[in-house]
Amino acid sequence: MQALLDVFDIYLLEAVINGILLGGVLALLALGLNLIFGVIDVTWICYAELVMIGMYAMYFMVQYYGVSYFVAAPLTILLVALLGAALHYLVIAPLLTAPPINQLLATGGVLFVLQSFATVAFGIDFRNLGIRLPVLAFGDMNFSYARLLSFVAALVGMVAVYLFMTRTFTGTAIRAISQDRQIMALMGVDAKRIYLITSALGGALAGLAACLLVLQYDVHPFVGLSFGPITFLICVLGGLGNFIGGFIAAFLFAEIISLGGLFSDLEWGYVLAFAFFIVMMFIRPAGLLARRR
Amino acid sequence: MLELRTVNAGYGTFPALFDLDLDVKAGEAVGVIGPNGAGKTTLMRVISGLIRPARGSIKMEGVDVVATPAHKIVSLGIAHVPENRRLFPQLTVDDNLKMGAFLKEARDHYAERLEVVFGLFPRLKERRHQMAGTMSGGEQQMCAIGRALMSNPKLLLLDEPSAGLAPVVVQQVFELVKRIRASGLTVLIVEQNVQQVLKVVDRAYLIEAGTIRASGTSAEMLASDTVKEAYLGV
Amino acid sequence: MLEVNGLVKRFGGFTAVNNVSFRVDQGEILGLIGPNGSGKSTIFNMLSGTLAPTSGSILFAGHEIAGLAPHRIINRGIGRTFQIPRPFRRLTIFENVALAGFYGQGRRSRIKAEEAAERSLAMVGLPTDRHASVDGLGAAGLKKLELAKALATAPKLLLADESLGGLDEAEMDQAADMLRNIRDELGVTIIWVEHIMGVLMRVVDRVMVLDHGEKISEGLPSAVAGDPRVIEVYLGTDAETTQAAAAEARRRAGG
Amino acid sequence: MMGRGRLAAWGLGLAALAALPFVYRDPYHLHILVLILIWSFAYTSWSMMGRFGLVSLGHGGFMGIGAYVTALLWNHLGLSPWIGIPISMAAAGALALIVGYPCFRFRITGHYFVLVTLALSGIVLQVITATRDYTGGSLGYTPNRTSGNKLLALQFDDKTTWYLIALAVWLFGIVVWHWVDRSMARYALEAISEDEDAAAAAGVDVTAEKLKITLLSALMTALAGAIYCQYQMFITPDTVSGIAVSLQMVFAAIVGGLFVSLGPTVGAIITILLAETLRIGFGTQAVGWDNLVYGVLLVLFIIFLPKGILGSLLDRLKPQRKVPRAHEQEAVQVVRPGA
Repeated sequence: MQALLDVFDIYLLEAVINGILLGGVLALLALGLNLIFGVIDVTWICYAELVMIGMYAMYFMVQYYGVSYFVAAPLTILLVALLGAALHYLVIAPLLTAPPINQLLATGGVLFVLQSFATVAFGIDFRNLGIRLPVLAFGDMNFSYARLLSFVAALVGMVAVYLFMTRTFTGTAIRAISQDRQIMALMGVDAKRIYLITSALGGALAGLAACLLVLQYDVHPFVGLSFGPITFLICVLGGLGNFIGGFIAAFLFAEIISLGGLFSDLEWGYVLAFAFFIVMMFIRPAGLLARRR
Repeated sequence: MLELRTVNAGYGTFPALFDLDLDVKAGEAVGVIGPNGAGKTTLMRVISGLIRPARGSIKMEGVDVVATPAHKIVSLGIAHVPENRRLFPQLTVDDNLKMGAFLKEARDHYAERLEVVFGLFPRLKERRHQMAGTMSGGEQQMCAIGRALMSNPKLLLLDEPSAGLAPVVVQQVFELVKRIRASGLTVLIVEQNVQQVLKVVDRAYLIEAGTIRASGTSAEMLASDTVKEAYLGV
Repeated sequence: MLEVNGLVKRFGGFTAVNNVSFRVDQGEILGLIGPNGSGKSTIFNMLSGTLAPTSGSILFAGHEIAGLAPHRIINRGIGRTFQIPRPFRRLTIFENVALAGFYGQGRRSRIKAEEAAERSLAMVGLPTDRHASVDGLGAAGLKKLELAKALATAPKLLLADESLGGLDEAEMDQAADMLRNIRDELGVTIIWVEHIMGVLMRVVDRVMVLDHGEKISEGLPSAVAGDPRVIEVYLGTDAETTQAAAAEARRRAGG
Repeated sequence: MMGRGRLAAWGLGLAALAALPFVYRDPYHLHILVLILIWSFAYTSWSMMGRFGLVSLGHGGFMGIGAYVTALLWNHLGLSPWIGIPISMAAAGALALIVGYPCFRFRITGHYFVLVTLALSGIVLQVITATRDYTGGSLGYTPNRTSGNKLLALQFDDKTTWYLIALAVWLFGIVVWHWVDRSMARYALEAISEDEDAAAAAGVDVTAEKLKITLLSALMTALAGAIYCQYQMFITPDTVSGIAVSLQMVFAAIVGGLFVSLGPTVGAIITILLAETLRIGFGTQAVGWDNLVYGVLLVLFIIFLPKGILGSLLDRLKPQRKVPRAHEQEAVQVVRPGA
């Protein structure tokens, strides 16, 4: 009996820690979405699909052309950043004066395009890098290096964004524009340029997430569907555009998914997370960190 | 320096300014007074490009302001301190000032300008790492003016600097305006607080329901019945 | 008919309305004035249910209505207009008003709603043509539409928010007459927020002045215009000139 | 509202449509027609709320529930679809209310609403996949063939029967659309979609009105899912649920035109014919190509033709009606003076 309890506790602890590790990547994704929403006031429904394209880029560079992982990663980040900028330039910019819903739906169209592009170009097979990182045994618990590495890299990525946002004029403008869009012109800021930079930055974050997720998951055209919805829930719960709220919500959801997955399949973890989300909407309708009126 | 001719402007189908003429000469301090909703704030917004006039011309030192993209108007030397200060509440004082120096030219002289602003408002230097939204109303007004001065403007537009402030602070704010005047800057100031503003400006316009009702030197305006009527309706 | 006691509204740490009490009697037109940010709109929003008060009570016809949802308050007989007209552009003028007649009166009848719409449109002088589009209306027309919408809800109390903004002088007088007609002919009690003092002072029975969320003066228009505290709020804080202006205002009001 | 001439045109058109399978019996073409009718009904159901700015991406979820609950009840409990369909509709309706109530009550609109509903259809997909022991997961699911009463099992081998059923269901959708269009509820919902505060100030119970139309739309969408399942006798999570299906609904409704009753039908005709053409044109390689074209078209439509093909066409035909719709209104930034 005692032995059983011990084992259970160990698994629980392992799940908790895995949850934290998962939270890092989710927080990265939430940060990218929040950044774009906060600045441009538009949500990229196809955000997870940008990640998927990034994962394919990694797969082909590393697996097909034999490029080193650490060379491929920055190239992928750059590629997805360009993709983000292109998305803004081609789809969002022409719709800037249109109702926000139209912008949102247009990115839904892009989701279709990216998914089917991947299907056409790469087929529906599941592919992986073929890199099998060792597993770290700690007591009776096992953690994959892939997850640890992802967690650390995600943190580094977020710190880099933080430094950019606080140290540079452009970064300061990005933070300012989400607080008061209307007076930016008085500061001499060309909002359109900031939008483009932010889109590239959001894309870069998706690119970084792609480099990390490809270590843990197989890539296929619909892989975005397995973490896209959860990212949206995180952002809504944390308050769209609220970086800190998104950060906290990411870890909250990661724990729920990880612990839910402990007792059943991972999918049930998602269901649990959604149920939790609905309950939270009743308790804190304006988002996790919002002050109650 | 600044010249407005038959300016008409509004919000959507909602007109706020009718055929408005206004001049500001270099070195002057000009006041615009008038009751709430008269169109004073609209006037400021039209000059700084936040809204575009439906008709009429605006020239800054001969340059066509209407044809200049909104974000480039600052580089013509016009800095606008908006109504209600409109600081970025969740940025520090430093970051707010940094935004004021976003322009390429200003960025190059960032350190110098910071010195100038801190020289004018030593209090800001003490508070430089504080979130702008957490400061008192008077300090926020200092920060808003400081932010506008960071771009090294020739013309400062002040929109209701005393609005929402306690009477003691209002006195301080007008002291600030005097200090700015003394530094040689041209100022166009919109105010409801007629008595106070007429003490710091050379000339003033009375604007009511979107049109100029009267104009004259401060002394003339102080004595004017039209002004009192516009405010009290008796 | 309306009795407000100790009304308070805080947003975070900011107190927008601080302990305001007042009453409005049947058939009265009460003017509500004060500088920008003095809390006029916040009071309106609480009376109409758009905002829930932090504390305090609002008794309407003897019933507590503080914190009720807007549609319930409308159904009890408090109609409102908005400062900036908020027409529904995807509906015709007639549909705009019929909508208010249908949902605003509590009893749901399409026929009655359409009758109410015709009456209200006629009252404010807008065409009762069923296909006329909102887009053809200018500033004055939109203001009238606001008023017609509010009237179609068959209000006992009308909250009129700056009915004069954006109008020229002739239109202002017309709008003021209209408000008075609504009171005289329909017996509707009115609370009127306005910036254009000249017109307001001529029409209202009583004035209440707000500053920084507090009531600073209340009474007959002539008395309020002479109140030194009101003059201070409107003209500035210089003591000597304030006194002079007050004396001047009293003299004029008396004469 | 409806002129005598238009009524006659509708009557004539319907009679022709009903007579069609007795004159023309090509099974493949009838199959395409049935698909078009069922999907038209689904798209019409979506547009009932979509036209009022309530852009839901959760309808894939409702459709999936309609299809899977009906089939599961039949296979596991032997419950006839005649009972199973109402139950599945009730389930979808309940879910719509559970998600809709907090959204509407707490003013979750625009982006937030889209994202929440998007997550909803994502989660329904996950659940269908997760319960693979019952639903067959992503491999798909087949209702058991009946050996007894076909009417009771709602299973017919005959395409003509299905065509008539689909036609009736489609017509039902169009009738409901017109019924809403002519009701006071339309005024209220148009008003809500423009300005919730002003609508409330006109006495509209915003939350209740939104919930009503959401419930109606979800119930109809679940019905579409169930009918689709009974007709195809094979469903997979990807074809009846999930984000892709939700987006497909939005796309078709937009392509056809959101604001006219036949818009979603036109959208269904265009999208299904396009998909079939591409499928035949590319053969087995078609996988993905049709969606690729869909996606590109969707983006182009939103940018250049936000009123859809039918909507724009009708606009051109009768230029006197120039009431701008929300999706084409210029976003005028209303800066309130003195606020």
